[in-house]
Amino acid sequence: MKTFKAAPLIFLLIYTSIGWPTHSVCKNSHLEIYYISCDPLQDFAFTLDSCSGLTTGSVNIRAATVLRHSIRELFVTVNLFFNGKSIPIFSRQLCEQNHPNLSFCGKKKGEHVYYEGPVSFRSYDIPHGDFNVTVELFNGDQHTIVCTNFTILSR
Amino acid sequence: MKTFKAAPLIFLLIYTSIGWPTHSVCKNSHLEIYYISCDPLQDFAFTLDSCSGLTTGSVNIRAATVLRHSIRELFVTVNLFFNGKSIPIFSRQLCEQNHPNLSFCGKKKGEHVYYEGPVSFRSYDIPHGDFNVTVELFNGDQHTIVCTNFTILSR
Amino acid sequence: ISCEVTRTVDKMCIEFIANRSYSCEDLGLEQIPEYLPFTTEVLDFSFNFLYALQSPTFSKLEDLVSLDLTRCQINWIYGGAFQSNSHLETIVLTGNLLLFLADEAFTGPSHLKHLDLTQTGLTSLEFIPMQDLGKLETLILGSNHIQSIQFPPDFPTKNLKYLDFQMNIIQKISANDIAILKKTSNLTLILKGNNIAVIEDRAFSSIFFYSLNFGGCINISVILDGLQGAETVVLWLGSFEDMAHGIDISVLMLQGICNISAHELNLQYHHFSQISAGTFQCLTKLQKLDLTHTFLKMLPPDIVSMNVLKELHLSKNDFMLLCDISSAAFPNLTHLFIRDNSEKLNLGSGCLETLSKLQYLDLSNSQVQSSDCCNQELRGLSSLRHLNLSYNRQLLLHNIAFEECANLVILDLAFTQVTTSEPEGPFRNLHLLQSLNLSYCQIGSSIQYILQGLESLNVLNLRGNNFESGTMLNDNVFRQTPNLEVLILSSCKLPGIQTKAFYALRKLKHVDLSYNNLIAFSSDIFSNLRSIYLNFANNKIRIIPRDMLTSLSGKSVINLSYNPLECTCSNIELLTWYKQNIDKIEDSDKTTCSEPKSLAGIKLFFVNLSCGHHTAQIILITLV
Amino acid sequence: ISCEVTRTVDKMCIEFIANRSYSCEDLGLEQIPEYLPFTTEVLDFSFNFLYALQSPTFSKLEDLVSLDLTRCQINWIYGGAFQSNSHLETIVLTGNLLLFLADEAFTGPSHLKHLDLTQTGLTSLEFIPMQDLGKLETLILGSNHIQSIQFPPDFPTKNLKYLDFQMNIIQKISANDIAILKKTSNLTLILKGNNIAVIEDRAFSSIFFYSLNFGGCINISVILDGLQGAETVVLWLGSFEDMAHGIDISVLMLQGICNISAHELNLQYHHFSQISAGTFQCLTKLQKLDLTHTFLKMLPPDIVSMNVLKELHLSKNDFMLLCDISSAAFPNLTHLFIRDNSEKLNLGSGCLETLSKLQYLDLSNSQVQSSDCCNQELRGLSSLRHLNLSYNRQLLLHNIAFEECANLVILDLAFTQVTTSEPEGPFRNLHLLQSLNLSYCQIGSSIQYILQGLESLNVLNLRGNNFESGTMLNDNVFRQTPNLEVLILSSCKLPGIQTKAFYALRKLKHVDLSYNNLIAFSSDIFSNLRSIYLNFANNKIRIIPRDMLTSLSGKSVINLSYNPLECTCSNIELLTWYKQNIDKIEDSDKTTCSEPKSLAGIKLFFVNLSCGHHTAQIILITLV
Ligand SMILES: [Cu+2]
Repeated sequence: MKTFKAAPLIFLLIYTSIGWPTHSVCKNSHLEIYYISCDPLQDFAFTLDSCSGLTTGSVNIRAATVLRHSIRELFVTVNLFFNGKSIPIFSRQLCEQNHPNLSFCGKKKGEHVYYEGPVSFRSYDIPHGDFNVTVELFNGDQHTIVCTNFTILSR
Repeated sequence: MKTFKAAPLIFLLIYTSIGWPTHSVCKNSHLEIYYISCDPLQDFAFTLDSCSGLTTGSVNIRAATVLRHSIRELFVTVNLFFNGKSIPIFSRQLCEQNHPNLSFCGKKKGEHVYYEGPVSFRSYDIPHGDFNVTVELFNGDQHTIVCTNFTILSR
Repeated sequence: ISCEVTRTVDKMCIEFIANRSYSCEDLGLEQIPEYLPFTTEVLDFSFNFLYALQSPTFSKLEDLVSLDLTRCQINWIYGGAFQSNSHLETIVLTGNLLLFLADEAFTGPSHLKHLDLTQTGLTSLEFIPMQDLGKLETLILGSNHIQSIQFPPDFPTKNLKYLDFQMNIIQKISANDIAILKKTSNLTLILKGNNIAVIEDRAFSSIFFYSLNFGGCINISVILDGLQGAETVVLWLGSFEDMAHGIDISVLMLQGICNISAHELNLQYHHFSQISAGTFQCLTKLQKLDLTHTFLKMLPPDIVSMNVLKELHLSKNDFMLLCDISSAAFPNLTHLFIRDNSEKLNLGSGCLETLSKLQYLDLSNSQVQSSDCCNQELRGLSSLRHLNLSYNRQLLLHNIAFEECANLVILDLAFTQVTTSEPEGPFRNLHLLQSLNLSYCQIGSSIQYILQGLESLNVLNLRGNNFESGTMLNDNVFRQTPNLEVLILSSCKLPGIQTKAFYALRKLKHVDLSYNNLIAFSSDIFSNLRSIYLNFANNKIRIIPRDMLTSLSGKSVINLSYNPLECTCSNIELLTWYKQNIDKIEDSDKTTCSEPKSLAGIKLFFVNLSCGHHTAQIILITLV
Repeated sequence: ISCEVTRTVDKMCIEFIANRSYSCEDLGLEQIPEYLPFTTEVLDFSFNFLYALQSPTFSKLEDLVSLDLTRCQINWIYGGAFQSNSHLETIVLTGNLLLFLADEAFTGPSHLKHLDLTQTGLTSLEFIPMQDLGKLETLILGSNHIQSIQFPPDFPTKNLKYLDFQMNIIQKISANDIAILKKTSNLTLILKGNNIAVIEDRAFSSIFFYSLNFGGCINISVILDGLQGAETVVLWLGSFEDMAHGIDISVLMLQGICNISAHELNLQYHHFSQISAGTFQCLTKLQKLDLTHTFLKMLPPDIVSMNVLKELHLSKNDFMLLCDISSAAFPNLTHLFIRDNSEKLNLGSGCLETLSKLQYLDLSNSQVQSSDCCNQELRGLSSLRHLNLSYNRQLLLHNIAFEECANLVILDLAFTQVTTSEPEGPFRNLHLLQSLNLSYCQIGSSIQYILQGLESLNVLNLRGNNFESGTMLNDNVFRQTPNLEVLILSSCKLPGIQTKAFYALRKLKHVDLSYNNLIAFSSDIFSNLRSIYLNFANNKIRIIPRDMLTSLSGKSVINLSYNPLECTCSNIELLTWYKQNIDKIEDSDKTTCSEPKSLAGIKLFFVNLSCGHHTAQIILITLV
């Protein structure tokens, strides 16, 4: 039975060696955004109708994933990587154990979650420069639900 | 490019060597029915609620397949194999090119076709003995849509 | 003797047209094979495994025009999946459960014309990114779970000709939903198999369709209310044998058609339990009317004249007498179908007399029986070119059977018992007849004179008649039909063929003699062997001498399958010729040895005989 | 020096309990591995590839009790697929697009209790063969395309406790549809996310539910009409943040509840724009009421007394003053939630005075600010045991802060600025307090006296306070809380720890000192090291001498990750101990070398140092 115990270790190796492809999010003269999944288990599906919406505070997105773990509890954190430092910029609990605020709270392992439509947020000016933003969703057991690393090139 | 032309030949070999599993249709003290797909490309999904319905003229079935070819035209033939001879017992055109009698006529390659519900037919006494009945559905290009070989053990 | 088969199961795609067209169907592939040339234009990649389409997936096939991805387990289509395929016109995604289509999923092919999304699990139109679909001509969305046809504002209407929503779950249609279709013209819109319960009144008004299909929608009233003011060439409102027949079509319901412009109307498989002249009141502008299987026993004699009606389908109904269709109301009819009548159809006398323009008449499989066919019955049909009386009961032909139908080109009597009473040909006035089907007509010895006068005959099917006494087919029989090109004599119990039987047939190209009792393959009975097709399958041929084979030149093809061919040195001439002429053989897979027992069932092609002076040595080669 | 990693990528299932429980999740398998023992009872086979289930598929695993087949691309389940698995109680088929279930698909497991068919593409209940499901307790049919809940006559009702139809497309429910549910009792029926537009009046009458969930159904009137005469413990009618809020809840609508027996009612995320005493008229029998996010500014003062109400949720509303909730109407309340109030919540004075039975009060994240917290504000709450004031603005605590709440067991002030004005502990009367959360409270030097009197304190969270001057935590601080078991001091900018600081804490079990500036791992400051958890992650520790480690006996666990540990001979004592005590290490994957540069980032476990008399030799072992 020795072989059984090797599995988690191997798993880790695959994580570090197999990368997901880089996807383009949007591109205009001022802004280029790419993303890459940082979830070892799967790629993430995401698109944005245009870059320009990002500065006006409303964009249309499509996003989809297959849950690898249930989301009775769900948290989101957004971190900015700048000059090698990780700066937390946003963090919120999206689903509470016994208080499902969002209709998809409580979905289980294996379910497909899809959102298509507008997303609005506080509009802000994207500073010039190249930086990375990591968006991570995880559940109450700290399992990664979605992990996405955005590369933003702003001119 | 020589290798390309070998494909059909290989295909044939697979047909004759890979068999589909035998499925049980029903079983009671008088009757046992099994079937096996005779379509080289795929197995066939079929169940019958009970053997006894076969002698009363009405049974509930479930049947499903994925079409490998379109069925603008569709024909069914039923042959009885008895003492090594093939005796045609039923033959009908189910779909006509420009006259779709059945709602599924005209479905295309890749579509899933599913039927669930009652089927009635002229009731008949199943003679004693072991015999085989082959049901074959094919389209206007003579491509096999479904081919099923039933083994009937009647006591 | 052992027979070994080696398998090379490295599956390769099939080449249809070198460097241009390939099929990789069902090869278990997980990516596009490297060996496909960059110039590939047509690729059938159906029934493989792709899971996700990314920008590199098809990046090497820059010349692709048509791509079939049916049932490839594709769940994800990311942005730029087709970005290298700027010439792509057709993408088939049938049977893939799509979990995600990126906004830029279809970016790249700037002339994408045909997109097939059948059974892809769609629940709404918004799932499909429209931004790159502006040139679309065909959009197929059948067998999904779409509840509403609210089109997004950027829905492509410019070139759209074919929009298929069949087998979705659309229950309601509002005028707003489909207002955008006013920008299309000649659109074919298919809503078949949706259980439509509500359409806003006049929702379809002022839209110009080529075809509107509401097949299987039970409530015709609802649909006609919604269609008030619409224009379409074809209006398909029929139902199906496997669907509930729904409510009776009443006179009142069909009055809605007065305000719809349609040339062709299909109402098959609906109930017309009470039919009256009023039923047809709003149908007078129709050119084609299909009333197949509508429980009709008669058409009322007082129907207003339908002067423009050219084609009428009355098959699968319950007429007793042909006169009950009241043919006088359709004076300009060219095509009439009364097939599969549930009752024994009495042809009456002159029932179709007024149909002087009728060209096509189908009365097949309607239990027709006539003891003096068919001059009275078909009186007046002077324009008739195609007559189908097949699968009926019995026709007795006295003297000239189709006197007034001298322009007949095609006559089909298959599976109908044909009896002639005098030794003069019943068809002898049909000088224009090109095709005659007499299969399973039990004609027997009357073959001697039945072909009399058929000097234009091109195709003759005699399958399933009993010519057990082979002498029936003497050299006089086919002298009457010198232009015959296709002759079917299969399943005729022929024991042999007279040497001169086919000698007069200099144009003969296709002869089917399968399923007889022939013991000899005699090619010398045909006068022209340059490019002939000879089917001798399922006979009793054991040995074929060399001279019967060598005369088969050019593009000739023979079928010798299911004959008890000997693979012994007595038959070495066939075996040698066979290997050298495999391109002339049809069904070589079923062309096998019967003797010696050790080789029984082995394909002729794989047998190598060494026939020495005294000994015969048998060698089997193995398949590569 | 080279570092070589060999990969063995033959993926194997993970064993959880020897011979009984295994996970083969996401290993790309196409069949059940042969090496799984016959005795396997629990198998997670999710995210593999099976395509079709046949009778041989699971035939060897005769002891299976629970089988997870989530997303295995299963399309076909043939008869007898589980015929060998007679003990099987749970089958999860989530995310497989089922094209066919044979009548005998579930034959075999005679005690099948839980069947999960979430997202399997179902369009009707008839697709599921019921013949072997008689013992079913849980049936999950969520996220399919079911339009109608017409149950077949053999639908299993005997043991059924949980029936989930969430996220289907059910629009209509008739009394006939669900009549069969009268045979169940205490059923949980989930219809969340169906856009229900029509329910037959009293369709649910005389059915006894445990829970009825119509979450996200917009038209509450329709639902309440259908529920007339029904009995249920829980009635969940709430909506969601990501859904349309739908129509206003009117007084009239809620009158329907008078004829429904329910103990708990959820109406979250609906609109109550006009609220009056009448609104609550039919709610007087409720024990629990959830009005989270219902746009409430106040509850009317003239509400009839809700004497049995024990739990009230008013979070995410728009109250200005705590008195506006009219607490006098709920005299027996034990739990009250007013979290995430959108306005700055003024606690007023004695607003909750009448709630003498209140045990649990949550006022977190409501922008509360108080300059003399909290005796007036919480007057009368003598039963209070759990108080949450976290994520508020600022509380000034003068003298004894919770005078009347002497029974408090849990107090949470995290992320709220806490200021004390005198050198006497504001909590010194809370002798029963077991858990105190002061994380990110900016308490600084007041730590000296703030713990005064907390002799029962068990858990203390001080994370994120600034104790930059390490001397603040002298030996007197924790002498006040001798029963402390869990102490969180992470992110406190601690430069070091006084030798005697924790000496009084003889029961300490869990200490988190991560994210500080500690340079030494000093285990000797703890009086009991038999089974302690010490988290020193993210500090500045380079070298750990042997004597700090050897004292860690028994079940102790330490976390040294993200420290700049040296992998040189100066640290050979740590490196040697580490390898021998890997079971005592948490986060060994992130416990890596910083020095020498050549080994930077390599995990400590894989480093083998040979430290001779004069030379140091470094050997890296390779991973098996
Ligand atoms: Cu679906």
